[in-house]
Amino acid sequence: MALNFEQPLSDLTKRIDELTKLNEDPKVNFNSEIAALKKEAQTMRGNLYSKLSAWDTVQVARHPDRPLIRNYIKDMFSDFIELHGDRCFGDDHGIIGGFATLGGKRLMLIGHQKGNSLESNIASNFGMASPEGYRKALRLMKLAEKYNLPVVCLIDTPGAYPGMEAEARGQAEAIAKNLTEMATLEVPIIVVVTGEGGSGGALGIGVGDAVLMLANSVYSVISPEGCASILWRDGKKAPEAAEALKITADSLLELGIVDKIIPEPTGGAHYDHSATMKEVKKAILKQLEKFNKISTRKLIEKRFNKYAEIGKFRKG
Amino acid sequence: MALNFEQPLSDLTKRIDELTKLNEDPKVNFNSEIAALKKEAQTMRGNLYSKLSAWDTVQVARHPDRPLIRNYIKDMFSDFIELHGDRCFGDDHGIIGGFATLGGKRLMLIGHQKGNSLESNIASNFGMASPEGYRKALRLMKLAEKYNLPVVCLIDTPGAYPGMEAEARGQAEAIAKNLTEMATLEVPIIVVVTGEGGSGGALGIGVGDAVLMLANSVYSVISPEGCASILWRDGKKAPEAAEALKITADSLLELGIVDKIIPEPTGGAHYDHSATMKEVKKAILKQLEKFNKISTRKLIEKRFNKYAEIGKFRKG
Amino acid sequence: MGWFKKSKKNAVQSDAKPELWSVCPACKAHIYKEEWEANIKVCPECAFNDKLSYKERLQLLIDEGSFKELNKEIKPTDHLKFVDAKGPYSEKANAAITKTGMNESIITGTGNINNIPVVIAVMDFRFLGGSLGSGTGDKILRAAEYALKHKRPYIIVSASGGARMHEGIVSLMQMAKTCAGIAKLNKAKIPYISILTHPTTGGVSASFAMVGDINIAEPGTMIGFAGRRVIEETIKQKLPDDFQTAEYLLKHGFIDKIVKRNEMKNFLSNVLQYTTAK
Amino acid sequence: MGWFKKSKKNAVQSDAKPELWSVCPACKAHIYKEEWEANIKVCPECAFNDKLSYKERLQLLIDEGSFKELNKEIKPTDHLKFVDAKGPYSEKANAAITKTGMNESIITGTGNINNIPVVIAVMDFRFLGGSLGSGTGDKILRAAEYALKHKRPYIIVSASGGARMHEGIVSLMQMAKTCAGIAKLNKAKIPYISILTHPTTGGVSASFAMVGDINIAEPGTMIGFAGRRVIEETIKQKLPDDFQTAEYLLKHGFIDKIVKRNEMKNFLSNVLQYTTAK
Ligand SMILES: [Zn+2]
Ligand SMILES: [Zn+2]
Repeated sequence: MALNFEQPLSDLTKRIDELTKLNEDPKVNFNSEIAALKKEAQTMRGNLYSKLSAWDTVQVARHPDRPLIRNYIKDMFSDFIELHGDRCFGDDHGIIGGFATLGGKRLMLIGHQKGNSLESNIASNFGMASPEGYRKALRLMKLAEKYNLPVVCLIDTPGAYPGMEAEARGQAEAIAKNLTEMATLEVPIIVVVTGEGGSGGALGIGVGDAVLMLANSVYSVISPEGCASILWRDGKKAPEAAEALKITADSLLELGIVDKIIPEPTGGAHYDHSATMKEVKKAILKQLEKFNKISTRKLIEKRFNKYAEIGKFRKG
Repeated sequence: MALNFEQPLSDLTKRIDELTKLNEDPKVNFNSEIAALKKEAQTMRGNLYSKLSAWDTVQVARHPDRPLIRNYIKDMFSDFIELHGDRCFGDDHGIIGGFATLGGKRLMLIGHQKGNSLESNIASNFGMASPEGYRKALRLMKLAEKYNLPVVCLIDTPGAYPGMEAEARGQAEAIAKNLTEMATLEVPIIVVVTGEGGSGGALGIGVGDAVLMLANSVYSVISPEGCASILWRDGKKAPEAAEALKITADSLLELGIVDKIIPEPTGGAHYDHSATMKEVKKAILKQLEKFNKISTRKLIEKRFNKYAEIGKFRKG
Repeated sequence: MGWFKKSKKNAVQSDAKPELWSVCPACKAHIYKEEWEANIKVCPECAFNDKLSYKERLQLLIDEGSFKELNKEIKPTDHLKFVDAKGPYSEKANAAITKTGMNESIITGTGNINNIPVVIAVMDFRFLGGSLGSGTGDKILRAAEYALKHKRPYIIVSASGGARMHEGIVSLMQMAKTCAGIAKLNKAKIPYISILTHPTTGGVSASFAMVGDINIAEPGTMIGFAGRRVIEETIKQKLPDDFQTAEYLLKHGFIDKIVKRNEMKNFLSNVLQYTTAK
Repeated sequence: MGWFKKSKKNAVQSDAKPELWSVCPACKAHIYKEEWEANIKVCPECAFNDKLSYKERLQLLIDEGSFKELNKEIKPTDHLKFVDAKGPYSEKANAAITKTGMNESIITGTGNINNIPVVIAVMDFRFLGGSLGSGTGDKILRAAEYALKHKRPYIIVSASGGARMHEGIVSLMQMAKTCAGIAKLNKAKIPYISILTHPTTGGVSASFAMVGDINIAEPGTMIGFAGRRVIEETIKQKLPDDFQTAEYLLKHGFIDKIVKRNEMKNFLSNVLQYTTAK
């Protein structure tokens, strides 16, 4: 699937494909033309991805081929034992979790589960978690605390599910409780925004000692569309809203919300899963090593101070 | 309402009432006859209640006029602030709880809520709690722990509600979690069986540092009717089962399950609420005083040892 | 209950002298302004509890003369240099300051409730819809730290549409920041009571407002995470009338008690007897 | 799933030589005894996991030769001098001992799971329906204390109809007693894994079996607090076919994972890698 801003690149790729097909005929030889076009495509990809607008980045962050938690589980972690249920009402599929191993390091993995097909999206409610998802996440974090395992949270959600049942069963309470409990959880929490960081639904598993973002992921208090329809009274102004909300990794690093940006391959994470995961893995392991050395008391104190600093009022 | 074994007493009382009515006629004077009959009734009441069978006691424990939690709240506690909800799914009416004051002493009161009319019984599900009731109870106990308030639990239930929804929402889990958490709750827990102590549904708020029983209350692993229909294959053998199960306060004291028996007035608690409550109040305050002096570490250790001793295997 | 769905049958028609009348936002009844104020903005027709200013709220809850404000100087900060269709956020914030006489959407301070010393924070919906800006979050956290230091019970009266979009992600993070403050109080066993007033929604409902040791609401208060319209669009069905009311949340287990406005102060001091019992 | 509701269409008719056949308790299929045993009593027709004896269970889970029993001498105690229509409990208990070769409804001990040392307790339904007697509870608690002392993960395999009526209130109190043991493990951060096998009901489901750090069940296991018949009588309606199956409980959030019998040992040792990670 080609995104809007990728159109020229997509056209070029199509020509390369056509030429490659023609080239199968032994009577012709387009080798040099193909090589030239490929080079051009590579340059174009570099150019396009070097100057993405905030709204472009939203499209990349939502790309259906972008690595999802199931891809990370399959290809980046060497082991995963899924654990189900909130021990109270149900087993949400919008957030999943379990024991996982990364580079030989054992941890508790928790993350939003988006789908990449209609079927898988319906099964996981498009990555929009219900209260049971947040409560399962908290249960697993408490289990990690008991077993002294670090927690890794992968964030990728349009937001918490805005459904009647979700409200009735305490969407607000579930998120609020997680924010409170995560503040003093006695093991390191490493958060990685891998795609969409959608508001409270993201933050509900997003309080951590380090918050990392993939270069083309976004993290926002409200969707650009939602913001545009409220503040611009026109949902079509989403690109303007996206710009104004400062939701890209660069801006968030500058604002002190994000601790590190994880680079993506030219062409975006969806263009090269394996290169992406290599970087994500490296980044997580580095953080685990860093926080592993810190005493529990110090860890929680640092975490508290980190959040106390965000938006701290300064005169003038 | 007269219980079966109270029939002779009931007949006598009727005669006294009739005679008293006739006595209104100034032309007659039955004063001495009435006084004699009243004395006889008093003696008879004493005799009847001095030799209750286990099955009789079950009837007394289930008497609709027996003081219920609402009566204790109204007449024994000087203040009650009900707190609602399990912060997860609902607000059960089979178990209620809140801040309460007894003899100037502040505490967290939790108890089963039976009704004494069809309407009030339906509203509180006949004192059969749902998982939300046990979860609310646990939440309030944790709140008591935060505020360093002792917990007082009044037990009066036929058992946990055996409904489809209750099973689906984890009746077993809710009770099990309470048993586990109550074992290490860092404030004193005083349990009083005031009426029916029905199996796991009673125990779910019944783990404590002291377990007291009103003299005519019962506490059992299964209802006599249920036991009879399984082990005697005949529900009508309930009186035999009641005897065999040793469910009266005397037997339970002997077995080391109960720490103290709270005396009831002659004629049972339903015959004189105020006298009953005086005794219950005295007994609870005594226990509160006792456990108030003990350090938290010691308190939990003693509580653990108390349960470890129950049914501890001894050779021979 | 359907606070906002009642018919207007009780509405007094009052074309003349509109300055004499208040209109209930819930049932649209027209009430004599004098009666409305005397009834502390509780509708005599439908019992709806309308919004109060922070001054009215403090007057209602705090012993006269005992309130001392903390961190009054904290104002909104325009972290994003945010400009929307209506102009810059900084101008909007300044206008709110001028309009309300407040520096932020919340007032924090110390005071007594029937002689019991507390730390209290009161949100005011007039200030940018009671939205959770960084100044708001910062004041909530600082007041929590004050309560911690002085071992005083902490009370927050919420009234908010949620996060403040104009401060973007910095606003979102105030949810985590305020909850971190509450977590500290929990660890230190300092009481924290949350009072939810109309309306308490979005990011405020999903953070400090919902994690009180005791959650109290006024009758009819709208409380919820997602907006009613968004939910109806998502699930393609109409919601029940009482959806997201305090009464609905009580039934679903998230509110400890619904307390009438004129009984709130005494209720609080009663509760505080237990939180500070020794 | 409706394990116990399947039609008998797959049932092999086998009038001849009944000693050669096993009958699946769930779908009533007749399976060659040899196949049945080779398949560790998992029905090839409906995948139902039938009850195992403690010996079979230990063989399935514990490294050969590594099991060492603890507290073997603990037997039922007749606290109530209980006599029912069929006679004294003490005789019934003695008969169970003779029949099963066990002293109680549970075996406890130490052993290795793929070389990881654990403390394990295995209930056996053959002994008075796996009921929770005082001996059972005492063994569970003592094994928990052993696990605590030696800092070993604790695993309980449940299979029980619930409390043992013949021991009355003393049996009920074993629920509190065993959970007190689990509470101690929690405080000391010692792993506790609960394996629920067919059936795990009543007082056992409402105590130690349901509060594992991780609750694992075998496919088709019946798990519930109240009996199906009692519930149907109470609510006057039919229950869904899959009611109180492991699959139903997974969906409702109470089971972490359903694990097939032949994968259980490796699953456990995988999980144990995480519980003992440093
Ligand atoms: Zn009104
Ligand atoms: Zn079968």
